[in-house]
Amino acid sequence: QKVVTVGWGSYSMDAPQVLVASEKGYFKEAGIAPKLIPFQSGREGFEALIGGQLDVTVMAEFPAVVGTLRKQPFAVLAVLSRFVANRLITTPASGATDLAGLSGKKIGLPVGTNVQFMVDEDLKRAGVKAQIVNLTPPDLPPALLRGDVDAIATFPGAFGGARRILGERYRELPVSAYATTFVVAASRDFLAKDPATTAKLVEALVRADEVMKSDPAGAQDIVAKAAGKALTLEGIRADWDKYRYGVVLDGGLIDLMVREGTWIRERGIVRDTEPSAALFRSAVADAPLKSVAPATVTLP
Amino acid sequence: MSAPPGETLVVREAGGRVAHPALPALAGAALARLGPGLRAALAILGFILLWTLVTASGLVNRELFPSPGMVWSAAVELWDEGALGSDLTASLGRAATGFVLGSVSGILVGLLTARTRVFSVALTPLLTLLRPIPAIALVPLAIVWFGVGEGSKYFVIGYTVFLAVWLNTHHGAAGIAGTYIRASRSLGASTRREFFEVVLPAAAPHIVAGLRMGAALAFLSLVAAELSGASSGIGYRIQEARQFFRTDRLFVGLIELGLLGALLDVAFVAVSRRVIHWEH
Amino acid sequence: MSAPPGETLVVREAGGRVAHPALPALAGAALARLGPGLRAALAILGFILLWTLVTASGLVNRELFPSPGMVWSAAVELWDEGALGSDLTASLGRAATGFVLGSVSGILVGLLTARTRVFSVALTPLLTLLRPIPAIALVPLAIVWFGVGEGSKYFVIGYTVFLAVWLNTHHGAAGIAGTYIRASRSLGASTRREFFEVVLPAAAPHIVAGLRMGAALAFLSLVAAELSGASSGIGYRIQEARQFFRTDRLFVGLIELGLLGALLDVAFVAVSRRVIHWEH
Amino acid sequence: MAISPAPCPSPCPVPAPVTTGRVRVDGVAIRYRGTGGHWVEALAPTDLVLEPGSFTALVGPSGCGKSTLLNAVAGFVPVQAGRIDVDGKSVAGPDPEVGVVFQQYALFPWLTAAQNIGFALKRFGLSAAERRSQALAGLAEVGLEGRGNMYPGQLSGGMKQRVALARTLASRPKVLLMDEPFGALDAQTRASMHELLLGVWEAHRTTVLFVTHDVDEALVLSDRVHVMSAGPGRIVETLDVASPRPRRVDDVDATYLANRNRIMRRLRHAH
Amino acid sequence: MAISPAPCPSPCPVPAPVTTGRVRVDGVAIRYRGTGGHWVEALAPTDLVLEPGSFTALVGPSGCGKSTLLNAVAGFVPVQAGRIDVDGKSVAGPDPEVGVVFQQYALFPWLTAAQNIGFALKRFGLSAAERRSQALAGLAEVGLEGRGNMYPGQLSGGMKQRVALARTLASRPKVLLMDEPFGALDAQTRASMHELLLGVWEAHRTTVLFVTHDVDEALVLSDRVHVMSAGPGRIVETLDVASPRPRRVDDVDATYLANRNRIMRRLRHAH
Ligand SMILES: Nc1ncnc2c1ncn2[C@@H]1O[C@H](COP(=O)(O)OP(=O)(O)OP(=O)(O)O)[C@@H](O)[C@H]1O
Ligand SMILES: Nc1ncnc2c1ncn2[C@@H]1O[C@H](COP(=O)(O)OP(=O)(O)OP(=O)(O)O)[C@@H](O)[C@H]1O
Ligand SMILES: [Mg+2]
Ligand SMILES: [Mg+2]
Repeated sequence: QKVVTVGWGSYSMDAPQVLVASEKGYFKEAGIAPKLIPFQSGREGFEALIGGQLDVTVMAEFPAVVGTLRKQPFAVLAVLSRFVANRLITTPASGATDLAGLSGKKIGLPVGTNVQFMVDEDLKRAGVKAQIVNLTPPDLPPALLRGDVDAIATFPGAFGGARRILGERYRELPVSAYATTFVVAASRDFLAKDPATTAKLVEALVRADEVMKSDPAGAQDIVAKAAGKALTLEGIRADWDKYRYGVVLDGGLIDLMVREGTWIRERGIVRDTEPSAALFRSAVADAPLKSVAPATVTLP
Repeated sequence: MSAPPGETLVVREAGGRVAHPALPALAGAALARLGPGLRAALAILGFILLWTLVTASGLVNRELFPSPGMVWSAAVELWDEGALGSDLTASLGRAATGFVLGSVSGILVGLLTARTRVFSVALTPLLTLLRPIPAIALVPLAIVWFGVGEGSKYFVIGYTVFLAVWLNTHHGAAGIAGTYIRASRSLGASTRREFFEVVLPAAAPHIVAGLRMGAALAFLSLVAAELSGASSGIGYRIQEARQFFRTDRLFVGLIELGLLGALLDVAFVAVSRRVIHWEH
Repeated sequence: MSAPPGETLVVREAGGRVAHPALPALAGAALARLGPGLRAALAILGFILLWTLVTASGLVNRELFPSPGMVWSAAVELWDEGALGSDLTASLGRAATGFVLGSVSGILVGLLTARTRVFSVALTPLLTLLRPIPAIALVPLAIVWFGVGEGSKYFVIGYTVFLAVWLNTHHGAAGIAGTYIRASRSLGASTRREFFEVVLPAAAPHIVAGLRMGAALAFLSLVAAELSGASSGIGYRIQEARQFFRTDRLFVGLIELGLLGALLDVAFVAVSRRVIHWEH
Repeated sequence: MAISPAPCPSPCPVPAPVTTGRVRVDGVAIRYRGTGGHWVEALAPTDLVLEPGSFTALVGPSGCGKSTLLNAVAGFVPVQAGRIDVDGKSVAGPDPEVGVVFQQYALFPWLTAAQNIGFALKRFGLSAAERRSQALAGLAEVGLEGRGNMYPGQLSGGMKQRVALARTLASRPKVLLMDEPFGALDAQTRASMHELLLGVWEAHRTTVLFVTHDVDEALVLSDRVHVMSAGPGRIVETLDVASPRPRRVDDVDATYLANRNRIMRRLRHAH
Repeated sequence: MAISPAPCPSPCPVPAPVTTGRVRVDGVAIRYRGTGGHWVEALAPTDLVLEPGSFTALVGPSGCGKSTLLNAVAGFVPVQAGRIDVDGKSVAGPDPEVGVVFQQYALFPWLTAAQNIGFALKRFGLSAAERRSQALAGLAEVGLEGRGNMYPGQLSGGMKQRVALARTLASRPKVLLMDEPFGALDAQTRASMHELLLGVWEAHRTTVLFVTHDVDEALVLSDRVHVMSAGPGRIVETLDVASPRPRRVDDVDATYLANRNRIMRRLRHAH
């Protein structure tokens, strides 16, 4: 059994393939013993990957964009899911029923993340100016509850908690079609040293993905079991459709990375590299996925 | 340093100058007769009562400011989950390892900088610049440098412990009374004997004071260390509680930290009184 | 507490007992002749040289462990953005406000617990339990209780400052030499005069020591306070650098903290020497 | 360090008889609560009278209860039995009428020499300027002209004790209690302090109770010496010193020597 | 606290003449670097000879350079001019042949009384058991039988100084330097220490240099008294004390008194 260290967070819904493949024994069959190491955020898992502490990690696409711009030695192996139900959360007290209603108001979100990218893009599109307040995810709902901010934007996994805290005051504001794209990435070292294991790992995820499509209820049970008290089966069922699951590598990923890269560059903090499609394409290693499921690779 | 505890009171009684020797003074005299343990218990009981009253009054949102009863239930819940025990084991193990690493290096570097001018000149400015940098600011670097496992946690804890122990050891070993050194030399002790039989024990009270501070700091930096890459431990549990808005569980974590830290300190003082018996 | 700095060396030279009075001793003697400022500068230059060599050697990933040149460029970049100045203003303002709040309350509570038994009995156990709870563990509660604005930051900073100042004030005011009190009373001073003209100045050296520690802690808790709800400040900038993998900018933040903290301490010692002039 | 001149021009004027400052210690016994909770008998029932304007020394080995007795007269320590009167008024606590000079000076280090004396003057409700000028006059009396702005930390041990003496006198006590005031000074400084103290005493004529374990000091200074012994503390011998004043430490006579040998022998057997 | 008996049974046996422990101080001058960087003249060029087995006292006011001279002989302080020989060998640093007893005892508080003495015995390469028994014998010599396991913190000032004396003697010095060893003790304890010291000295017959500012102490103990004066430190008078031994503090004679008055007067004008 080959031990592979995997960076992991509260991704039960974002990347159920990992849980399903584990539970179904696909990793074991592939001769892999994944060791899940928990992190508070994808960012930290990515830091550990770069520091050589992890072989692969699960995260949203944003750290991968920054890492590519900063020329870090890693590669995206595959997209696992896309969260298509992003919303701003607000309360009746804000009086806002759409984005325009937030003009001149305060929006709390974690600065320097895909959430900020999402909100920025939407505000720009709607021609609305609002004040951004930097908050860590756990602080968002209490800040909204206290009225310190008028709306909040958060990561997919945090909607449930926000709903619980806000109770009947919980309101959602629709936002654009930005989909948080969860990927699995590997360090260049791991890729170079053990391409075969990488491919087997991706294959196990692909097999799990197929199970999720053919037997969603079974997959939901597995997720509920693995997530323990953090998620209920009902909650999982209710939110299942907010994700588009599928182990793929497609042009949409590159498009999103270019948009985010451009946005980051405009913010002026990372400006040494041109955020071109070619750059981000080079940060994706499609060989493993191509070798097990060539049809899912539709990169330009 | 402090006057014998009884004396001030005697003076006060004799002085008879207190304008209104009313409630506080009388209560004080009554309290003086209780043992210190009993007094502390009384104070804590009083505080819990106050806390209960505040939360029962409805003035505060109990989701955000839980009552003692809610906190107790959360503690029982954590106990039933087995989390309380495993958190304690994990956190104490980390704190202990970080403490040992930090204090051993702190003592060694402190003795070097105190007794050898070259090291003092080379290291003291750097260590002085490090002191205002909090452990939490080093967490990102720690993950990258020392890994996601226990390594980075030991680093973060050890770092704060090291600084405290170094500082105290340095001052202790640099400030040894000249007569001890003179006595040792004029009694024919070699440099080696001078170091092990005079410098070390003479600096020991300061080293132990540094270790005590280091033990407290190991505890204080635990939460920062467990912010990342941990799946158990009191710090992790506090983060988890925060993620799920379980303020009651968060309070359990805070109280655990307070109690453990205080107990540890009491134990440390008791042990060090035996080690540095001549100081008392 | 410490021997006059020159003396140990004299003894050593006179003793002639150092087995190998080789390089360290000679270098030490040479260094002794430089001023302390020059020595510190030399040490820091040496460290920067070492750092440059390590990063130039290619043994480390320079994105994760930037060279001094990269850090310097990042500092220039931050300066050009205007972030350096505004961060400083924001952080110093927060640290100062938290410091004032924490130290005023710390002095008041410390005087109360030291001089009135009822308060001592009621508050000391609670404060002892609070001490092992780190500021960072209170951030979630601070946000819930004081909002995401500056209030919660003042609370987090003020909390750590308070504990240090309280502890020192308490020990200082409780340990006043009995003869001062006796002298004051037998010279006919009232309780009020005794408090303001004897207890306060007699405790002042300890209070000032507490304030110094508090100032250091205000700085140390800045990063924890600015983790959330800030959009400027050194702590915020460190977080931002982390989000964008700008280790070089993160280093700028760390160095800012180190330099500012060290400078602040030097300034504090200089001022307090004047205030507590009779202690030197 | 110049020594102040002889205490009075010769021939000495006969001082007016002093009538206040009579101290009566009547069957006073004192116990302390020891560490184990049990009681330590510090002073067995003791009687003592200090005549107005007299100078009395208390000598005895360490721990025999000298300070305890003095602190009781000062009102610092409550008595378990008996009573202490000053001019017929029972002592209930510290009182500026009974001044104390401590071995460790007890000057307030945060105040200048003049401010220290000013501290004692505050109770008279003077203006700041009057306080200042009286404080400077007090300093001049103990030979410290021009030192008003110095802090205690800048003064030598002997100078500190002069300031402490001036401060205590500033509160115009009728009784002056001194607990080994010169114990921390070297022998030469001590000798000059003796001359100074006697000069000041001749001028103020307060009743003095002086604690020391230095027999020479007791003999040079006092009219009467009480020798104490420990376990529990009590007075074992009383001796009147008749040598004429002013006395000189560097020119002592045979009576002095006899007294000295007698007390020394008493002390050898007292502990 | 029992005082040890008279130093030798009477009639005293005539001690064998002592031949080692001759100290020669030849034109020794010492300066210190002051705070401002300029030099402080602590000792003007000074000559001094201590005969083998003699007991010499150095008296003088505070700051006159007594400790400086003693520390130079001990090898603690380098000399700027002149040289110091012990039995013809130049002093280059601390040496166990030249033992020192400090005012602040300098006992190691982390060692028991016996271990403190054992510290001095280590250089002889004895077994632990031999060290222990010699240490206990040393303690017995200073009247501290059965106190071997007590820590310095548990001993009174006088007992501490006895242990310190025993420790220094344990390293078998030819010269014994004592810097105000009894300055912190009360007068009664000091008197009993004098008898003890003289007894020990008669037994060991080391050369003793004894610094004090107490004239009585110097006269009771020594064969010869050097009076020092400050600014810069120098010897201003030397006086041989011929009174027969054993001397008793509580039974002094007229010669004693004459010497005492003479030194006292010298000191008054010396500072
Ligand atoms: N506050 C106290 N608590 C308990 N015991 C005390 C206290 N003060 C003094 N004693 C004890 O009372 C006895 C007499 O002490 P006191 O200080 O009066 O002696 P003294 O003659 O002044 O000694 P010294 O010459 O050392 O100053 C001693 O045994 C001492 O230990
Ligand atoms: N390490 C030192 N550095 C600078 N000056 C010193 C040092 N040691 C002593 N002195 C100065 O040298 C002079 C002589 O000091 P020394 O200690 O020898 O006097 P002393 O006669 O022993 O005084 P005391 O009776 O107070 O012990 C004093 O003026 C003192 O201030
Ligand atoms: Mg006393
Ligand atoms: Mg001296």
